[in-house]
Amino acid sequence: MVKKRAFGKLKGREVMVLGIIAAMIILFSFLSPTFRTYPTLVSVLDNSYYITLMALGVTFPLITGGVDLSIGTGLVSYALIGGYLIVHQGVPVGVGILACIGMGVLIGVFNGVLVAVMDLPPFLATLCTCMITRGLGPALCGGFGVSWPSALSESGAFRKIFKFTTANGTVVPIGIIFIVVLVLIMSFVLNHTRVGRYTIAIGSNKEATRLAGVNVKFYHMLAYIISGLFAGLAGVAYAATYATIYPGSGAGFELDAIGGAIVGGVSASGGVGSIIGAFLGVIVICLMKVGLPFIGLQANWQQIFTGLVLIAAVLIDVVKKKK
Amino acid sequence: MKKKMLAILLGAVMVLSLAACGGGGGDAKDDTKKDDTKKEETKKDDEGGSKDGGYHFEVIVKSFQSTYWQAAVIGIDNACEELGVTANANGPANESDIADQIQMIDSAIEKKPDGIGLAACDTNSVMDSLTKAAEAGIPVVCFDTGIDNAPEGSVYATVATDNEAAGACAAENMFPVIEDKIKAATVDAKVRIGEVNQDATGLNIQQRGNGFIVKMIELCNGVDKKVAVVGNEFYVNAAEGTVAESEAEVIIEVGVPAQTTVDLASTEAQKIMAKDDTIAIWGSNQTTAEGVITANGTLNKLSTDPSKGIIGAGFDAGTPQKEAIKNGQFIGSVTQSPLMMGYECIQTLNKIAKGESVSDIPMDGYWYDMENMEDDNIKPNLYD
Amino acid sequence: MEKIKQNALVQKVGFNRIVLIFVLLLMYLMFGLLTGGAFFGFSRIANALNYAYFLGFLSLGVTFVIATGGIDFSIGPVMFCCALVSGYSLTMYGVPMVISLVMSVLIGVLFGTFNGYLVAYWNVPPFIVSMASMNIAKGIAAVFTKTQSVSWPQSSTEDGWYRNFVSVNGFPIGLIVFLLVAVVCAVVLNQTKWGRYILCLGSNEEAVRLSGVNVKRWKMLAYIICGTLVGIASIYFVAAYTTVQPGYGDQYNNEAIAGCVMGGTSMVGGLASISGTVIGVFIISLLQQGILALGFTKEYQYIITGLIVIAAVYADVSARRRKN
Amino acid sequence: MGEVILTMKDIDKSFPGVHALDHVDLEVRKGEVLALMGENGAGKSTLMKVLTGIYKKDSGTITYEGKEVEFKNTREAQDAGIVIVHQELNMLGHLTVAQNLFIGREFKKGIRIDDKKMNEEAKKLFDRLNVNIDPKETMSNLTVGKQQMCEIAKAVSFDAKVIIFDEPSAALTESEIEEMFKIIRDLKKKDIAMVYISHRMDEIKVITDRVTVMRDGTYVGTLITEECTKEDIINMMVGRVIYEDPKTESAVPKDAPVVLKVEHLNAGKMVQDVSFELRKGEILGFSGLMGAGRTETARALFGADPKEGGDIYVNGTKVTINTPQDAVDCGLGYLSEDRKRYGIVVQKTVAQNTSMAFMKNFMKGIFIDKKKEKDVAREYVDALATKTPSVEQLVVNLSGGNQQKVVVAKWLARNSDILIFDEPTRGIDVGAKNEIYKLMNKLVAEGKSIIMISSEMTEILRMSDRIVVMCEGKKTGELDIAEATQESIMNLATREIA
Repeated sequence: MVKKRAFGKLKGREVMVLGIIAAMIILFSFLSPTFRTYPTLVSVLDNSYYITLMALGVTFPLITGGVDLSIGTGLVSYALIGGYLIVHQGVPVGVGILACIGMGVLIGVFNGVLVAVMDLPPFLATLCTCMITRGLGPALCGGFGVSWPSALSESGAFRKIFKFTTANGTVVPIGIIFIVVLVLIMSFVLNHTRVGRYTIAIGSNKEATRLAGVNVKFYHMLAYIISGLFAGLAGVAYAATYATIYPGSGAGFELDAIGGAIVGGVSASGGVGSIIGAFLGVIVICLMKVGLPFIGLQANWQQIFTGLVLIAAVLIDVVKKKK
Repeated sequence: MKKKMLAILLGAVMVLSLAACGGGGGDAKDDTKKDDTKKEETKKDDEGGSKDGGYHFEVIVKSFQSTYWQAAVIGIDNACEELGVTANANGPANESDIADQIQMIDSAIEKKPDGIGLAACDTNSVMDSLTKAAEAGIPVVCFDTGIDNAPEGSVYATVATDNEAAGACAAENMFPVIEDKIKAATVDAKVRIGEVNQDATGLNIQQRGNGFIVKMIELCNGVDKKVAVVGNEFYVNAAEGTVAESEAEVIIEVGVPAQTTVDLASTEAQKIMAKDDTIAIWGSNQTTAEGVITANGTLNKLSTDPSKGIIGAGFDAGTPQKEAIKNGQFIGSVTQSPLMMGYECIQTLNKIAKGESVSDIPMDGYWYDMENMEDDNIKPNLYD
Repeated sequence: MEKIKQNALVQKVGFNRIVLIFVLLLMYLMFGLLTGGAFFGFSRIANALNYAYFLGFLSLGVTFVIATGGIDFSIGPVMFCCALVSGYSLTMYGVPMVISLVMSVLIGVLFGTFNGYLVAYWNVPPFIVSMASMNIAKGIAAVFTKTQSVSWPQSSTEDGWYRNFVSVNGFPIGLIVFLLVAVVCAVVLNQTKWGRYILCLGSNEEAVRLSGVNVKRWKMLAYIICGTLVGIASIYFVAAYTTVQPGYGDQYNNEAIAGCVMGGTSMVGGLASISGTVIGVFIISLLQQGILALGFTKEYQYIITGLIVIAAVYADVSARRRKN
Repeated sequence: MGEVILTMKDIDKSFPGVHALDHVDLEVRKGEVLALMGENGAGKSTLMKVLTGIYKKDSGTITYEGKEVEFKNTREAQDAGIVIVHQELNMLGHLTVAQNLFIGREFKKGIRIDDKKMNEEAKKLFDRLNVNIDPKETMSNLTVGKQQMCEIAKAVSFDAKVIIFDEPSAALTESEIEEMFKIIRDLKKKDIAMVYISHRMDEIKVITDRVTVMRDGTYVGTLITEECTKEDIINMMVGRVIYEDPKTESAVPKDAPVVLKVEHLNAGKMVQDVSFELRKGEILGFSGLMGAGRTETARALFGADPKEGGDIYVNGTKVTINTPQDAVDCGLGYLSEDRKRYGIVVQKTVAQNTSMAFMKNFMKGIFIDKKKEKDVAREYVDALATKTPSVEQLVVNLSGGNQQKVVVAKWLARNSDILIFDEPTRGIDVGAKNEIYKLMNKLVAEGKSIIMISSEMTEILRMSDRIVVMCEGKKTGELDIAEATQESIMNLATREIA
């Protein structure tokens, strides 16, 4: 109880992940002097935006007991289409961004129909969508990479949503504000609105939820639409952070996001999970991505560690349940 | 009942999707034609009867991922237009999809074109396919990437950049800017030169990376400074004439991202740029160069003035790099001539088809910076 | 329709498989006509086959895992890891060819054991284990090879004999090996205790456990079988494509799982058909070849494969719903 | 007697191949509890599903409060005041009690769900029903009985005029059932009409006013509860008298060898220091209330769940049982109460299920001897009189009683001498029940020994030679059948609670 009060509304798992984050930061700072600098912090954040956004969205399907594997290839595909419209068709940047998000929602609806209406296993259905989105972007845009307008150009203002450079050259990662606001909003949605309540209910017992008179199909679908929407937002974030969108990439992004969510305590079998947890979990993954190279490990070690951390995170749950 | 359902559904979907593939695919083909081969079409109408026209070539590029290949395709189109031939370009989704590319080559051989232009993703894995092409009597011209040890009689000519020279070119142009700093370096106050290399996979990529390192070592030794190479083990082992890290005055650090994506490349770049003794950094291809630019978005350390920050340089072109040079983040970059390579590839194929003798065409890597970007011999190669 | 289904022969072969074969032939015919006959040649088939074997082995392997109600989508990267680690040992450390080949398979077995152990003995969800071992496989491969690609010996070299596994002078040895392995898999799945337990525990694990069966062992076995086949797949991959690069391999997961599911193996476990998987794989690779022959880029193949698998799964799901 | 609130007339409903309801009538009055009885498959649940809009009727009329109605889904029925309390608990384990109560009709403040108000309302509701449950507790932390109370409270909270209880007592302890009856009596006073579906004759006599009996999808008749006997009702349900008297003395000789001895078995809170003996040819009844730890004892004994301590002797030799595998090797067999989850593999054939526990015996080299498998399965199908078209039938297509027989066959094929029957007749209709009883008697006559866990007092008294009674994880007594009565068992079963 004392612990509960000390950390306000955070749950045990979230406190634990916070602890891990702190430990990692201390360890990395101790081992690498260059790590404990302001720019590194910014770059961890930079790397985390699109993954966090994906994680916020994919938490909903995960809580319903499903999964959305299409977000990784999806976000690249949406960003490609948005960029294509801006660069090659000359539409205003705002419209391009909307197109990017809109495509995400559209694929979300598609996933939702497959899973909620047609009753396909979510894993397989979204695996198929993953393939489809992988082909879709390049197919629509002629297969070439696209560079969204750069920060310095006139129409590149959208990049400043995430990063603002002051006159004296200091970089302000205002994207984090944007992310925190979204985390709070989605946390509210999950815990205090019908959408969230029914998402948890579906993950807990879909049939019972249906018998309670809830329009299960709609809310089940909505979980995937939310996931798609955030994949679209992640597409914008990715385009804003990195120079060029390359078709054919993106496979594997979803694993960072899903892995982060799971490290943060979202259950792979549904019903359990928090947005804050997912967010913190993603930070762990990103710290590893950015931090491990700093302490002198080759980039590839990061993958091995990510795998091990993921198993460790789940094993904690398994062992706890055994007790 | 169950099975009936299955039968009907599966059958229907197959038919539908194939129809969609036919129809939708048709649209897409139209699109690509509009983009890539429109001129070729009109040209054919005009000079359809010309004697040396009418050949058809298959071209297989590494992928359509980067705009580099877009430029190559333009070059191919230009040549087609001039010669009144047709060419069909295809490539895998990703430069790493070796397997897909081989299937494409075999598929191209099946079509029995008058020649094949090939930019191989991997030089070793295409050997069997090249043998098949030779057996089928289809001439192959390699462009962008040369293939050593190609089977006898398969590759007629190579139109490729000398990657080692191109890498060295970057080192040569970078060195004068940081020369003073290197001269001032001591064992206790080392200076660090970073190189972010695309994965140490393809031979040409290794050559390029090594070309830079070898040249840089040579230049540093020229001013009596000892060099150590650290980072990716492949390059560390490949480097000659180096000393242990503790004895060196100059350190060349090579970072290789786990995959060639911008996000991973930028992490590698950040790692190097965050170090206080880093004086210069080079990205060895379009993706890694963009990784350096992305990293700078956070660190803001790049400058054209060695006293103010880190000297940056890149490779290939693309909008982000061109802008980085224009606004003083990069001192310059090395471009190959994808456009010319594509053009020369078709020219060569055409000559072979006509029975003329051909020879290898080495292409240069050009150093470009703010001054010469608009020059006539440079500008066409600086694709977006 | 009912009459056809009552036919003894049809019942024996299985109606679903007949439908699949029909679909396969239909597609072949269609591609043939669309390409103006260019698709019909023998060399085209031989080509398609050479490139299909590795996918076939992956699919066979993952069939066992899916039969237990699990999933393994680390198979692609693990296959690359096998080929990279053993190939690097071969080219850099001079390990003899035979040992390298054995190593490939062993590494596959090792990953299978690792996955199976975590899934069976620690109850970690298969989905998570796949994600983890996918990362680990990529990481190990890259660390071991120092992020270099590895090219296996050409057929002309002394060590090139391993390519005979695929074909000798155009004679498709690979096909024979693949079908043999498929037959062995089918026998294991349907005629032995292993397969019986794997299928039963996919259907109702707890009931099997309470029958006094060591379910953990059999569950792990399914993953080990999968790992073994992934190891074999890696040999067929390099024999067809020579070079492997670290950091990749994901794309083959989808294709392998697609082939398996299309063949009628149910994602909820307990139902699996090896012959279905074999036909499923042929459909997938025919699609791949056909789309290439029509001159379309890879993207269209992704899209169409995705749609077709959705249709196949929907047929399966709706048929089962009807039954209940 | 109140006025008629709901009339169903001439309700007809067919599924492919089954005429589920054949012109059934039903009449419910305000302020009464109407028992709806019938064997499994008689059409009780189907009728209720037609009423609440889960199924669409083929013909017939439903008149509710004087108007003809047809509900499209449960939601519409709920809104009109007809609510079902389901047999399977429809709880959402991850949500709190209050969130469960108001799922689908949350109180809102703008777009925000007003959890505070929901908790208050839930508290009020529980106070009114006199139950003590914290609305903020997570549902999965409640006992099954408490969860059932929540279901009832939820039904009440709809301002229901008609509440249908579908086997509500199946999972409740005696005291919880008593508590539930109190609520039902309260509701009666408020003029609410209730339909009570149950197999338990005793409850029917206690709580209901009238009994409507169905058989094979048809309406048989309606009786006034007070005026009829159990036998009357059973006769209407099955069309023949099958009620049997309790066993009066043990059939096992006093000197029969002890085949299983369990000493000081411990496994968590539910199994504390349990010791007992089982003799050859004996049926040892395990009685107690729901949650007394009987199933847990059996599972711990069988190695299905980990145990903390205790010695087990089979035929006088001490054995170690850590996994079901060990248990099976010692000759034990376990027939779970939840067949579908723990007993059979429904998607496999009768033959495959029969051979499952003893594959070793069905091998020819490394291959399965499918012929032998089928032959053996056929033997047991005949011996146990399992009704199945063939041994290659998928078990999913068999009825509950026949599925149970397949599980028995599995253990017999394994030569298991000690069989643990956990609630052997749960969910099995009266006719099939008798067959299972006959089978058990036949097995012990052949020298097998049986441990039978049962919550039905009549079953315990009818079948057992000796009775072990448990309460809250402890063995509270052991009775010989000669001295056992309902009262003496109940005394022991509630000993710890007082």
